[in-house]
Amino acid sequence: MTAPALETKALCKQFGALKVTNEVSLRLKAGGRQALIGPNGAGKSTLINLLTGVLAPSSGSILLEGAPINRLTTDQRVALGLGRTFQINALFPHLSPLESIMLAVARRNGRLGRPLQALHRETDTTDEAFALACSVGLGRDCLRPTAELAYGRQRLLEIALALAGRPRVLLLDEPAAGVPASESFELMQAIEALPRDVAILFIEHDMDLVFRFAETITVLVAGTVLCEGTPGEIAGDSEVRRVYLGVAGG
Amino acid sequence: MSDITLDLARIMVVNRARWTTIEVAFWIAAAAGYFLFPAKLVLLTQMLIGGLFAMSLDLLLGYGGIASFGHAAFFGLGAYAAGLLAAHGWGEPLSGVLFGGLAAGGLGLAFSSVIAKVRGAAVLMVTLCIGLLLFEAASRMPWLTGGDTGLQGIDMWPLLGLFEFDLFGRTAFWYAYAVAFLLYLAARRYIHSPEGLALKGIRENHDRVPMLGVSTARRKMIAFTISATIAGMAGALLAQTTQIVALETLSFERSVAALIMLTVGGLGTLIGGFIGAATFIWARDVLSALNPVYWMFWLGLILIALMLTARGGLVGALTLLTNYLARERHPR
Amino acid sequence: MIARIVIVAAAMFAACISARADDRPLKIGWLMSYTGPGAAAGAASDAAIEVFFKTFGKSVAGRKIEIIRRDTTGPAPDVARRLAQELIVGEKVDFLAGMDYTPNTMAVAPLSTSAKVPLLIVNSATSGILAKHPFAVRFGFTTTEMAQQLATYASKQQFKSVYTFVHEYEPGLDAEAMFIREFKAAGGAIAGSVRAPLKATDFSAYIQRIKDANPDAVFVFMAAGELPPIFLRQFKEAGLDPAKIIGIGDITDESSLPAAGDAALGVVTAFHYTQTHESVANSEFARTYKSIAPDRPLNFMPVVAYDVLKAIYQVVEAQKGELNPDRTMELLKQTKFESPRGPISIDPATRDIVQTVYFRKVEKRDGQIVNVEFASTPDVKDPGSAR
Amino acid sequence: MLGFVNILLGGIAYGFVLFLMAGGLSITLGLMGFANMAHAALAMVGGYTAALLIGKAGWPFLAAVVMAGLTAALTGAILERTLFRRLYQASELEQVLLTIGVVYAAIAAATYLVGPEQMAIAVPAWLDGNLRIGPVDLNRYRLFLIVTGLVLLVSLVGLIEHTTFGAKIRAAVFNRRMTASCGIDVDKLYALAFALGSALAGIGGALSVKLLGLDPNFPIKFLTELLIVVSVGGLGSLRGTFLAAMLFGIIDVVGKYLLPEIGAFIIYATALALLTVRPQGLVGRPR
Repeated sequence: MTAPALETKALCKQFGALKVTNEVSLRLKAGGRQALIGPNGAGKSTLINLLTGVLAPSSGSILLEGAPINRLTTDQRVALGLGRTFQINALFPHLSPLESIMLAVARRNGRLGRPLQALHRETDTTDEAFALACSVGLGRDCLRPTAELAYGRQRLLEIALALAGRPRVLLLDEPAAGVPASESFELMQAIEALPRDVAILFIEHDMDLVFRFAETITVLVAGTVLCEGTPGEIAGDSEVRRVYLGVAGG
Repeated sequence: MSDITLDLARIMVVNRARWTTIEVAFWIAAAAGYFLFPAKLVLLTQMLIGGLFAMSLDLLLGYGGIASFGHAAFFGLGAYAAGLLAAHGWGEPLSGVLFGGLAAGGLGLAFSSVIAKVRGAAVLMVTLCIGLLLFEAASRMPWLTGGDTGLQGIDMWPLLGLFEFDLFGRTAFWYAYAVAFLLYLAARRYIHSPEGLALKGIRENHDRVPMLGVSTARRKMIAFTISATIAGMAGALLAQTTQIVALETLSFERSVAALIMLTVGGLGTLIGGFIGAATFIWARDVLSALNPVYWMFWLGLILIALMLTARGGLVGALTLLTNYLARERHPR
Repeated sequence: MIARIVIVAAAMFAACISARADDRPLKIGWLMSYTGPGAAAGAASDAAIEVFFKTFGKSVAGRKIEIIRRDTTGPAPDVARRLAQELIVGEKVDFLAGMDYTPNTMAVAPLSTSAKVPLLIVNSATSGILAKHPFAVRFGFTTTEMAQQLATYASKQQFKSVYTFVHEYEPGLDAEAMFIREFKAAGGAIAGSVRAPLKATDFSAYIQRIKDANPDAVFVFMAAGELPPIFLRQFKEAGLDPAKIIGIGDITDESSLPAAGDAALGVVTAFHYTQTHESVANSEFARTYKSIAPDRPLNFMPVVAYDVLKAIYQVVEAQKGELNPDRTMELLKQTKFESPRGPISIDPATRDIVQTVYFRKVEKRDGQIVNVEFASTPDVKDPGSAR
Repeated sequence: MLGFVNILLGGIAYGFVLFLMAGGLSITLGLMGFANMAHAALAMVGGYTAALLIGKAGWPFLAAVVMAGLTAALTGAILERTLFRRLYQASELEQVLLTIGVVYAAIAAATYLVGPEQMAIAVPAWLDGNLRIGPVDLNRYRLFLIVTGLVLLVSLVGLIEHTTFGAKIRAAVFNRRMTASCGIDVDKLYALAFALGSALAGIGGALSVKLLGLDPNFPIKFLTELLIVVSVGGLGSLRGTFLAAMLFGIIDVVGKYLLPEIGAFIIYATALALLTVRPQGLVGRPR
């Protein structure tokens, strides 16, 4: 039985007395499609920050394909195959999408660390970055400064940047948040087209997206895992309905 | 589906590294200066050296967004290293410049780990302290650095065994021109390399870079070492061409002058450092000749006016001009 | 296109050289600090230039005198060297003069030697400069000659132990070494020594060390300017008597004496010029100087600057305007005249000044704090370095 | 042992001089976030005003010091309204270079107006000489500085942290748009805060002349010391600035007494160590 793509064991995070993440144990199987839902303030973003190393856990461990990564820095974790997108676009305003993707590609190809190596001489970096841009539908404006792109298209760049690292696990932080209906079609297509061998854990409030893509759903409330199951089980579970949707009884 | 083809993408990447008219114009004008102003060779040489020093700071500030209030620490260390080498019998210029660069690069490497940990206004203060530490150390060791009297007894062997460093500064000019131009090419390669792209990433969005699997600490370490090495070489050039090293090479005033030159020239344009240096040093020379006592008043006013108006610096303004002219000649 | 520029430049260059007929103006390159810490020196030398023009007129031997002033911005050897190089190559000056800081003089002297342009030094006080540079002449003073005189004075006053306090730079280290050597040779003891960096503005720590040692007297050398008054005030506030101080004249210089006020009363100093010096030359100079710069203090700086210009005038007149560097140096070596400070001459062997050193005590005279001369040693030569 | 007490007192007094000058900067640079390199130039304005009023116009010492504060406040307000206001949203670097332009102009202007010579302030009898308390004779002027410094610290902390005016400034600095939307005229508030910072600079400048001397180069000479005190103390925190000023004052004087050869080296090494360990400063909150 291959090790799960991503696993956490009794992961905790305390800010003083406040337990923001409470004994969370997650198992994301290789190539899995898992959604993480929960009301605002349930500790979803803190969990992602713990996984990516932005925050250090108070206790518990995190394993990427069976290997513990608690001690690794964020960039080391990403290099091992943990990618993520940001809820609020965190991109490079004056660089073009092509250049942003080329940076991620160059890192993966080990092209950094050689200051006198001219970028434009390595056409393979440009080619791969351009192909990736086209794959998420950004071919059309991959040369304009990122700041000039529409919000929805910047979300696509977030995904392309995460994919450029050829991640084993991809954490999507509310990919559809703030995307107007007119632009969400392209986004859905890009998410659908994500490679099957990549395990995806996505945080989302948009229930259509959740029930369309997720194979298993984990419900997080007040930093603790309330329950976990297939979309069908979760939809029918009265406890989830009460806590999450605020509707009384079955 | 998309009107941007792969070939166009490749061309765009190549174009970004192409020489602009301003860069070409500057280096030709600098060479022409030798013939046009034979009496001002020492001034022209010090413009090139000042430009090289400002450019070394541009790598950190213009491209990496890392401000420094003590960059003269590297400049001065390079000057003293090359000066001491020559004062103790080894007057060969090229090895002296390399030695100056190595010494300053070593300091840059050592302090990059300290500076990489600090962000925002604190970087200004940490680099300020580093600069003041070196200044104080040099002034308290007169037996080594000559203290306030300066390091004397630097006699340079002829360049490549052929060209004597004469009174008129002819050899010194071409020597500084060649070293500055070579280091300019190296800096250009650096900012157009993947390493340079990562540095720009740090300037654009410091926290996002680790999420691409890129270690910001290592990028800053490389940037600091390269920038310090070039600053050290600029200092070594000054030591060799003036045959004396003063404490002023480590001073807060010289660090501030580099910031002024860079901002006047234009941040993040590489050639901006050189153009800013030439303008600032020329203006200071003309003003202080016109009015030896109160020239700082006019320099201050010019600086204030510049900060209130031309934010992009001279290169920003010149680029607008050349683009405008280009559009005039063959409007698309 | 480049070829055309080169031809034009060469033609211009040739034109300059051919115009060497004697109707050319006499150009003197004047390198002083007009900004930065030494700005007072620049201002004082400007007033001296005016006094010179008023006394000697604007031309000599038919050649109009042109004094080209450049600001060396304080101790900045690379700036001084660049300005000197421009003055020699560009302006084609016949003389270089000024030099208020030792590092600047050391940067400019090699240029004067290789271009054979006589360099007249006003105030950099380190003794080792003249040996290696045959075209340099010093009209100022050296800290070593003053320190030697003070050591003799200290032993005559039967001081058993003296503490030395100097500014840590070349002239200061020279003064300290010379005083210690001479005073010990005369049987005295050194109670201790401490040096302060040029930048220090708080001296309470150094003064406490002096107080702990409780010496009979304190030998002090500090660069003229804003710091001596602060040191003297802090010295008095620490409960020590200023009359214990024997120092080189910089510390009670007329430009900073008012700022020191009562804290300077009783201080004994050795120097080459005092404003209250009684002589016809001095009172005439003082009258002209006061008419030009009424609120500017009269100290050694303008007097030495005036002597330098007078020496140049005499040397150019002697050669009827047709200057030859070697002939000029021969004439400069024979300079001998009555200066406002007293009789001065140049020692032909070392090209250094020979002058009277005056001992002065700070007293209050009709409401004014002034140095009053009470003794002097004529024809003092620089004893060279003791380091 | 007696010597050491004197040294300690000297250190504390020097610390207070640094605090008197840096207090205003901790408001403009620290609180308002405006990188004002010309702060010491405002202190110089205060210094010269007091020196001229006492020297030429025969004013009493304390009145001249108050007037020094007002003149500096006026100069600061004029500079703020004409120049600095335009760069509140600009980068730190642009603020630094603009204010350094002001420093250059101030030095030349002072040389032109008052001449390059050293200026002194005649201190009244009750502030001159020493006061004998038991075995120790304490310098009256230093004691006066310590008392004034304490009064200033208490009133400043009170003003910033316990009055609505102080609250409004802190709010404006923290979130300018939000404060403006609450109906507070942020523009006028900044002008007032800047004038307050400048007044402090003027008073600090006037009081420091006796210890630090005064000449046109004053703004550049003390710029680096003030920057270090404010940044090591913690940007925006008056207590931090006070702590840092005391620390540096004592280290500087005691250091020179015990190890004169090393001198100021100790200060900069301590500052570097502190800044790397606590970039937000001794008292500042991590940003």
